[in-house]
Amino acid sequence: MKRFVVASGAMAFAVLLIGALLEPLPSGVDLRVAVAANMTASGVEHPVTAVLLNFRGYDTLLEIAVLLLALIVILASGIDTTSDRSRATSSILQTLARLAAPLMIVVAVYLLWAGAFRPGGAFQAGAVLASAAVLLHLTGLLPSWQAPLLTLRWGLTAGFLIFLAVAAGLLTQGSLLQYPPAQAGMLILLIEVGLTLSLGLILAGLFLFLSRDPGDDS
Amino acid sequence: MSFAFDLLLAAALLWSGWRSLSVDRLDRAIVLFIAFGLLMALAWARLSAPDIGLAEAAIGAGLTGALLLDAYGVLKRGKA
Amino acid sequence: MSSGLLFACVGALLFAMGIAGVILIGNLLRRVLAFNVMGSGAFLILVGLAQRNDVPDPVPQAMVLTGIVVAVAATALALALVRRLHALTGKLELPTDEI
Amino acid sequence: MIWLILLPLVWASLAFILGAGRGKWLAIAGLAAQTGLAFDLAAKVGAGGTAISHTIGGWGAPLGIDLTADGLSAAMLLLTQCVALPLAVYASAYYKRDEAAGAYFWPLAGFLISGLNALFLSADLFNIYVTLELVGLAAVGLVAAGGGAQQVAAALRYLFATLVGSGLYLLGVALIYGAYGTVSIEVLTPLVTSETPRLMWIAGGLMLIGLMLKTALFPFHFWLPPAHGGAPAPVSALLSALVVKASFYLILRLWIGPFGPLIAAAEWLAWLPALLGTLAIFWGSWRAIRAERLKLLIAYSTVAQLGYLFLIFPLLTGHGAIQAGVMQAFAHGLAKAGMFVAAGVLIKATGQESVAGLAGAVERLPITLLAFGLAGMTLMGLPPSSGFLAKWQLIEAALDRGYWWLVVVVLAGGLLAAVYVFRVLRQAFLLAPPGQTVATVPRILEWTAFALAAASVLLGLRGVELMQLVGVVA
Repeated sequence: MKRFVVASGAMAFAVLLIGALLEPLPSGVDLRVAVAANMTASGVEHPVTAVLLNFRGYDTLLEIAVLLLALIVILASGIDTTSDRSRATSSILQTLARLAAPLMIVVAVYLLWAGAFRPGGAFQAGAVLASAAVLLHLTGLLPSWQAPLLTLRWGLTAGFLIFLAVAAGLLTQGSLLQYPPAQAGMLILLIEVGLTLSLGLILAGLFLFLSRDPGDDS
Repeated sequence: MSFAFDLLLAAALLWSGWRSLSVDRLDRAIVLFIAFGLLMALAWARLSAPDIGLAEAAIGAGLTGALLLDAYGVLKRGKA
Repeated sequence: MSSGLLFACVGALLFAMGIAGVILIGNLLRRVLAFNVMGSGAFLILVGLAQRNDVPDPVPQAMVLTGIVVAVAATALALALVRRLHALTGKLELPTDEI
Repeated sequence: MIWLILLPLVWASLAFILGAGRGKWLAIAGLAAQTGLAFDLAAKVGAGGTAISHTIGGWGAPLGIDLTADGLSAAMLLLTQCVALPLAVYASAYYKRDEAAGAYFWPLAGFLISGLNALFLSADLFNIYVTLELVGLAAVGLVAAGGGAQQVAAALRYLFATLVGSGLYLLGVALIYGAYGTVSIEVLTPLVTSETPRLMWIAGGLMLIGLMLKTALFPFHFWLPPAHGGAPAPVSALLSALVVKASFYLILRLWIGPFGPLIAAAEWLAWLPALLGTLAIFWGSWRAIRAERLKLLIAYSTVAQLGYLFLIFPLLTGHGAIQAGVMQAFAHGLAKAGMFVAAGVLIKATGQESVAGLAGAVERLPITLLAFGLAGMTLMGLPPSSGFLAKWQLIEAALDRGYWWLVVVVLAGGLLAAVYVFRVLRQAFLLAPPGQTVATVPRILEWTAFALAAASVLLGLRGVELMQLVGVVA
């Protein structure tokens, strides 16, 4: 009964929504014009990066806070910490992983650098770094993380703190995150470097802290 | 021509999304979900949003998929 | 029909599917999948509807990038709690009784 | 005002770097500074008589994101800091050293408070989505932290409720951006007319339902009692006093803002939240009267008290309704925080979670019982408490429009609250069973409970200033 009600409700909603989507819409604000007009002052050449780190950089700042927060919740929810399980992996895979990991780091650096004028940027670069760590973990080369040590905690938060410091430092310009156009490119690159490292660590941490085994595993 | 491809992609997205929620075995559901994530990346490319495509492939399909598979592995062993 | 609108409609269907899944599915791991399908639907509508004339718009694209990162954070958190619940009770479902 | 957002972010991350269980002095110092900032902001808004804005990045809406503090925002910010500071003092004595549940309390609480402050200040619908997630995930983390199976199950139920809620909200934002090309509240509001496309109606419905789910309005309250009743006392207090108010604030903000023309076109809509609020008052009170566990009783009382907030919606076209809502938010926020921390002291001292286990508490913990009684006074709405003022304002606004049955609901709700409050007090005045041991608790725990409860009563005397502040609009 509940199944039927919910399923038909969802169906009806989808039909209603699609009907409304296909209606003609009024012409509202067109932000494409505003973005294009302010690109030169943004410090980067790629529009999505400009929105992400300049025009709507504040969203991104809070988003990193969400990510860091998720990691802290995972630590706080307290998975039993016991010894890491050893994974049976062949040496060929290990060799491949050893080769792939540096390559992935190179890709990450490229993505980071490319973000200024074409698709790419800190998020994608951080994700690649994280996948390198996950790959090393899956092939048994990198143990899962137990309690985070001081250096690791610094690494996890460094990107966020750099972002926060730059944002707050720019208050001297008049408001939060108000980049002076001349230095915007450099400051955004600084933020992105920090973010890439910390995002890589956080995203890897989401996996490596979680993959600690529960105690009943022997 | 490209619209035909879009239609095909739309159908594949809907199918994989539906199956990942309805299929009986959990491991298949997760694999289907990863496939769904990769199709999403393709859809983003078709919507001229390569940034999202990259992120979706790496984070949406890759990391989420790895997290799900890892969780599935542990939970299955817990049951046995 | 433009591909923007087409994918927005796909997004509407995915969202409906996902939300029905979150409500109906008892298995928590599958519920996490359903939540992700629902999120993908919303993202497709955000970009697809804004680009209904097939002209790229960087603003919703950046919003979706933010959204994807938030979604993966929520997913990881949900999985951590599911695993914790499983380690404590051996179950993958929420208890149905109200306290 | 920007520091109200940045400061908690800073102390939250520093507390995380310092390590498990540390950072309480940072947090208390930060919160003390924030409280000063909130009072300062409220004074400026009140004196200037107009809203204060901050254009982030210097771009200005719609390209950039704006922060706006009008009277409503300033009042909510004031409530947040005034509740959070005593709770931080309480939490610093509540968690024992090396207790797993408290290991990450400070970073999580910091992110929660920065999320709340950011939400109250933001004038951008998508940015509000991010802050909603920040608040929601931090709240879930606080419920789950270091807990047993029941707590984790409650946290998961809460997590899915809050994720579906923000998912619905996000879809609403997506439709609004599609329809109007902007997510800035300020730019959007004049664009919306009663002849708006159907998408806008759907967006409004989705956002309203999503936020009601997050506010735990009846019948979406299912997740609240286990989460608020099962979490550690300082967490329950933060959640009941502040987190559910954030989504209520947002409903109000959208209702009188961008969705105003839609509601004016269909006035019957305003009765929907009022009806659900009425049901919440009766259902929540009934369950509180019947609850066996003390904290569950208080959690169901929250369900009931949230109902009053939604009674104001049919009255918004008249005078004083927003003031009544904010007054109720303050009254319930301070009183419920006081009540939860008092319950935390009682449970810590007697080692019993049930209401029946309270017998004899009055001899050992008179200050805590007094705090519980004062908080109960506010919930019942006895003069001169702020709860009385809120209900008075509500009744006046209802009589103004001739809505008699709202008056009946408010009065009946007060009587029901009296039943469950006296149920607890009566039990506490009974003689202790022989052989019962009562542990000693740090004095500071008792006194913070007392301070919060006393503030909820004394605010009644300064209510006029608060109501004047809320009257300040852009």
